[in-house]
Amino acid sequence: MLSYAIFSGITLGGMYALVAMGLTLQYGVSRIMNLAYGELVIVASFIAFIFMTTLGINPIVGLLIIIPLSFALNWIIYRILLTPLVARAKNRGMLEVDSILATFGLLFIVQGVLLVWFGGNYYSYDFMNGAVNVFGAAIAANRLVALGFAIVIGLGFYLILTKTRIGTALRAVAVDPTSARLVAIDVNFASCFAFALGGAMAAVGGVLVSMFLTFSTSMGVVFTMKALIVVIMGGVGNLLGALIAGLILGVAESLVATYVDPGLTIAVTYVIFLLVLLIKPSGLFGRASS
Amino acid sequence: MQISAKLRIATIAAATTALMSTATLFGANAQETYRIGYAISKTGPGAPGAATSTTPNYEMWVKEINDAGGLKVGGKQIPIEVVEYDDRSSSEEAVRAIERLINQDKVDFILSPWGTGMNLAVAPILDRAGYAHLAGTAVTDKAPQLAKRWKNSYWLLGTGEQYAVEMAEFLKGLKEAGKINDKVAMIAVADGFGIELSKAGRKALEDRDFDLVYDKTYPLGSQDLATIVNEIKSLGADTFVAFSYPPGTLGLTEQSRVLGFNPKIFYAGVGTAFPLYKNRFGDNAQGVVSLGGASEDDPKIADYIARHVAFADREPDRWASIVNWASLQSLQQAIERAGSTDREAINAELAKGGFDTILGTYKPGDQTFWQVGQWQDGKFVGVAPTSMEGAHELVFPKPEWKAAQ
Amino acid sequence: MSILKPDFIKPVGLGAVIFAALAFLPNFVDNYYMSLAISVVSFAVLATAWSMFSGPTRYISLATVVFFGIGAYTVAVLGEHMAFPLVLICAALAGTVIAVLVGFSTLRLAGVYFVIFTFGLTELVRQVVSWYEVNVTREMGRYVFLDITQNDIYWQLLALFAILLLTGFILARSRLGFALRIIGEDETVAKHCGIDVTRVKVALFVLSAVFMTLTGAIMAPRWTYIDPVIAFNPMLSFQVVIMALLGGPRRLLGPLLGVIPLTLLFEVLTASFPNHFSILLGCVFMVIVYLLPGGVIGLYEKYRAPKKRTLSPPDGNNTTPKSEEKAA
Amino acid sequence: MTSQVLLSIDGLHKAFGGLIAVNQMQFDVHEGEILGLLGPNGSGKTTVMNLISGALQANEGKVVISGKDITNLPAHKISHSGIARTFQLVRILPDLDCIENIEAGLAYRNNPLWGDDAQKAALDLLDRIGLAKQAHTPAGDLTYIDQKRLELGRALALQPKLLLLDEWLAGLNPSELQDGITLVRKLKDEGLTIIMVEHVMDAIRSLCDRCVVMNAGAKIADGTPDEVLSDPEVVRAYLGDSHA
Repeated sequence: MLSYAIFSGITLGGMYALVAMGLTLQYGVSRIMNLAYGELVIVASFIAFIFMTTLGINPIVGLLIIIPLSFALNWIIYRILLTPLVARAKNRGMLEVDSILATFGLLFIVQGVLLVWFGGNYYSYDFMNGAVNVFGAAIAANRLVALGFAIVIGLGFYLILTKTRIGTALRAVAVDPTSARLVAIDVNFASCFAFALGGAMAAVGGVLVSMFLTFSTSMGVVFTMKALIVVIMGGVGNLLGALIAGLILGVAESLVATYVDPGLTIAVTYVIFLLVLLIKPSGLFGRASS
Repeated sequence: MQISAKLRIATIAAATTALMSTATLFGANAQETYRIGYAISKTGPGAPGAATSTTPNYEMWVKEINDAGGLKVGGKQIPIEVVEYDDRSSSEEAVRAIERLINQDKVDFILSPWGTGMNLAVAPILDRAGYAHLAGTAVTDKAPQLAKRWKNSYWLLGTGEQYAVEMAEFLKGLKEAGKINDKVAMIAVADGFGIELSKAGRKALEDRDFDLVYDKTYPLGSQDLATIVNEIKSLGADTFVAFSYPPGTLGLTEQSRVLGFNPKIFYAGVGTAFPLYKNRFGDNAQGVVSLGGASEDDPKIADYIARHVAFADREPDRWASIVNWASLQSLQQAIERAGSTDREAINAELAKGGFDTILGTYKPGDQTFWQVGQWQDGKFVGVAPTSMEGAHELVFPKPEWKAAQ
Repeated sequence: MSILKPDFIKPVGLGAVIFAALAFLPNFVDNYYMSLAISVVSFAVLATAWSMFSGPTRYISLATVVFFGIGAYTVAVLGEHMAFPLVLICAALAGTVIAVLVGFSTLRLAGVYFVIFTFGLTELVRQVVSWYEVNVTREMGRYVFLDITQNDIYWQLLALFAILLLTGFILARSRLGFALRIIGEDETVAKHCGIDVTRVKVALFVLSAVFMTLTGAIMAPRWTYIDPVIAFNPMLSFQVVIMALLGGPRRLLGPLLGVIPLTLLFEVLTASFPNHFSILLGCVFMVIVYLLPGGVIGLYEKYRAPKKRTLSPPDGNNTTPKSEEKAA
Repeated sequence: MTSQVLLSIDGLHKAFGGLIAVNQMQFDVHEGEILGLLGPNGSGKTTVMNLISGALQANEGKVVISGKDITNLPAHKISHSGIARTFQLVRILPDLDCIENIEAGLAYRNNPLWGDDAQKAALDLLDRIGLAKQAHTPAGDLTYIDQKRLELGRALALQPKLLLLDEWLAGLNPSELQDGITLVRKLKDEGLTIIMVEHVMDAIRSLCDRCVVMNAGAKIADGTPDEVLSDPEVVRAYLGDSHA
């Protein structure tokens, strides 16, 4: 029972991390508090649904199309919608408030468009639902795939960010855009790149999640909230932190469901989150704020 | 600061003019139409439910009547005109939208919103303004009292208790026939619906000497219920009852299949009777039990389903949609029987009942529909009350899950 | 402070006359306009109460609906067991207790962390209330059958708004209000001037929360049925923030200037474009953010962290305290 | 130095992460004296001021004023025990006018003033620091020196026993500096005890009764201005080893 609870918690946590990692880039590097993030996740879910049901393209293969597509879309969003805000913001706080308001508007637009196209109904499809036996626990294959993606993206980008030139540039922008500019880093480009990359990650999350969750046009905000919690808990801009925070939440939920009361699973998420905020506001792996 | 103050005033002015123009647009028109209004959750948490059980039926009903030339009222044919709003799944919006329909749009009849909360929020207003209220998607234990409190209100889906009792009674029969053991594992979504049903179910099952080996709730919106299923699997219950909502219903089914949890009776909640369920699980839906049901052998029902598919490009759900459709048929006949668009006269006709609908001879509020249904060969058929005409034999035990791709 | 000064009597008297006139509104308009009026007044109370705390301190709280929901729930639980005024008192007490707890634990968080904390708090409270109802009372949806008419609700809200404005008016002239302004300007200076910053903030947080709680309590009978999803709808918090920010949270009557146009605009959009409401609402938001920098951004400039104040000359469009007082 | 000890600091220690900013500081301040706190940039002077005034919490050590232990009390309580300060980067309340800036100091002290009394007291004080004419000007619109005056005025409004001036004379032109020195001397004559962090040597020589010199967080000299300024270790600290 315990090993099952932990393992299913890990797959659950992998999903949380997967959905959150894009936001941690968007917020951490580009400093855009993107409230429309969950809608972007859902858009990818719907695209995967169409691929699967009408075009007969398997969603994993579909990623090859969806990733560049969402990267481009997010690039455009940043260039057109967010650059003016970045340009006029005098400081980080102002950009935060501005981006909250602007992406809040974007949230409604995306949701409204989805609603016109897909209606309010629930959607779900069947893909890779076969059970896989892992250490004696039966887990759906699609969830393992999501977990795998989460780990690969989390570790992979952690390495890219820490070991490569562009990674160093992105981190420099995350820490201090003004100084980054002084050492000849193109901050605008880096921010835009990070935002688009985050958007592409969101799309990956959306595609994978759509394989095992029932979704509807109004569910985006659920993902935004989960992602926010994971991002803040893991430390803003820290992909590895997001991965670990996601796993912690997943395992905690799973353990509470097994040993305490499944009715408290969501409550426990928020309790852990609020405790982390109170004890270490910069997150488990965040830099202490000055 | 100066500029922005001016802009603000301009915004207010623009808003006010726009408001007044819409008011006149809808307020002053006198041509012969029967004006039907409704405010329903097009966005927010209630949207998926409304889009499944309610909105397509409303739209299809209006279209079919107008295609036929309109309502036949006293020798004339009056087309229906629709005023619709989005209550955004908020009680406050629903209240205001209904007030708008009554006072601004002055509609002739108001169709019900989706969900228990919304229907209760608008009920007193409809009652005060003298509108009948055919609450098509509210399950509440107070249904009988509510019908008395607001005399033109009809609580079409009845109480949670009736579903729970009917299910318990049905299970009792199986237990007495020695087909299932006395162990039942029950979970419910932590929402008004889930709690009412589980409360009634708990009592009904215990009264019939069942042993509730698992009795917990899960939070609204949660879809990851694998740990619950895994725990229940080890408890040796032949019967699994979930008073769940659609995302949870699908999640539970999926995770039961993955974990190979295959109780003899697998009862899942709202969403099971949705076409989505069949599309999603295909053959694996076979044998799954839930609330609702449809006499799909009945040509009227079969015809309704076919028309619904043609109109909305998907099947109706086999529970609320059917009841909703019967109530809409009743409304049409009530208007035509009254021979006028006079609200009082129509309300009086509605109260008399005796309408010819897909549920047979029907009076709004009648609970003469299936309380327990089961997926059998791609159809969600009624199995209880067993006394009802056309009751199917239960497919028992539930067949083994088939492996997914 | 002398209550009898003319600069006190005049605005208060004028306000009293306006409110007395507004109380006769139900005699002139139909139920629809009354429900619209209720919407305007309830948001006016919420946005003004929100600004009372968040305006000077620059804390953007998304916990509005926590208190609003607690008020609504108190009515659902106690409504049929005691007289309505007593229920309101209980609601205010419940709001106070929660606000004190939340205030002392969270007000040391700054910036976006506070925003997200209050956001999370809404969800937590909703989950805890759900769990409590499910496991302890076994009564999830609650019915509120009270003989309170729409007009009663309007009058109560109007009275609440009047009390709130009066409170705000007096506050602006009190030591407490002055302390809050100093904190808003520079928290470090405030501390070194002998102000117990935490206590002042908590006091204001509680005061603002009590008004939010009462709004929820007054509105509850309107819905007949209350469950946690209805009572704790996070959209409400966002709406309040947007309205207050648009109007101007640092003046007593500022939020009202955001509430009236936005409520009417939402109403027009809902009424005219039921199927495209979301898209249009989104566009309106964008327009506000991009095209009204004078109205919105000018205000946000004040939301920057007070600690970062440097010697640079103050922005020309900052309103002076004098004009703020005149606005009251 | 026969007068009583007003403030006594003992074993004060403060580290930021691995960096020790203040290391076992110890000194006394006597009633009515002006103590200069000197040292090169980054030697921990401002940190000491912040520890005394409660802006920072010490890791170890004691701060005692008039026999009362105020170590690590919150800033507003320290303010109530009779310590007022100005800041290295001047901190006025820019959107408030001058009267209100002073009232900020009057309204929350031990025997607070409010309403007409506060107004009157604020005007008196503005007059005393030479800002009477700007009473209704927003503080943000003042010139740099006037902002510094105003900040001092606010500190004085608190009726402190001990005044902490953190580079209050820095950045003034020669004539402003003379005005500033005169003002501080007047305060001393009125019986106020002052600790001043300062780099302006003229001011130190003409104002300070005694100086404490810090380097790398520790005290390296304590004595009259002339004594400490000729101390070889002080010279080394300021100018580096080669000049010793």
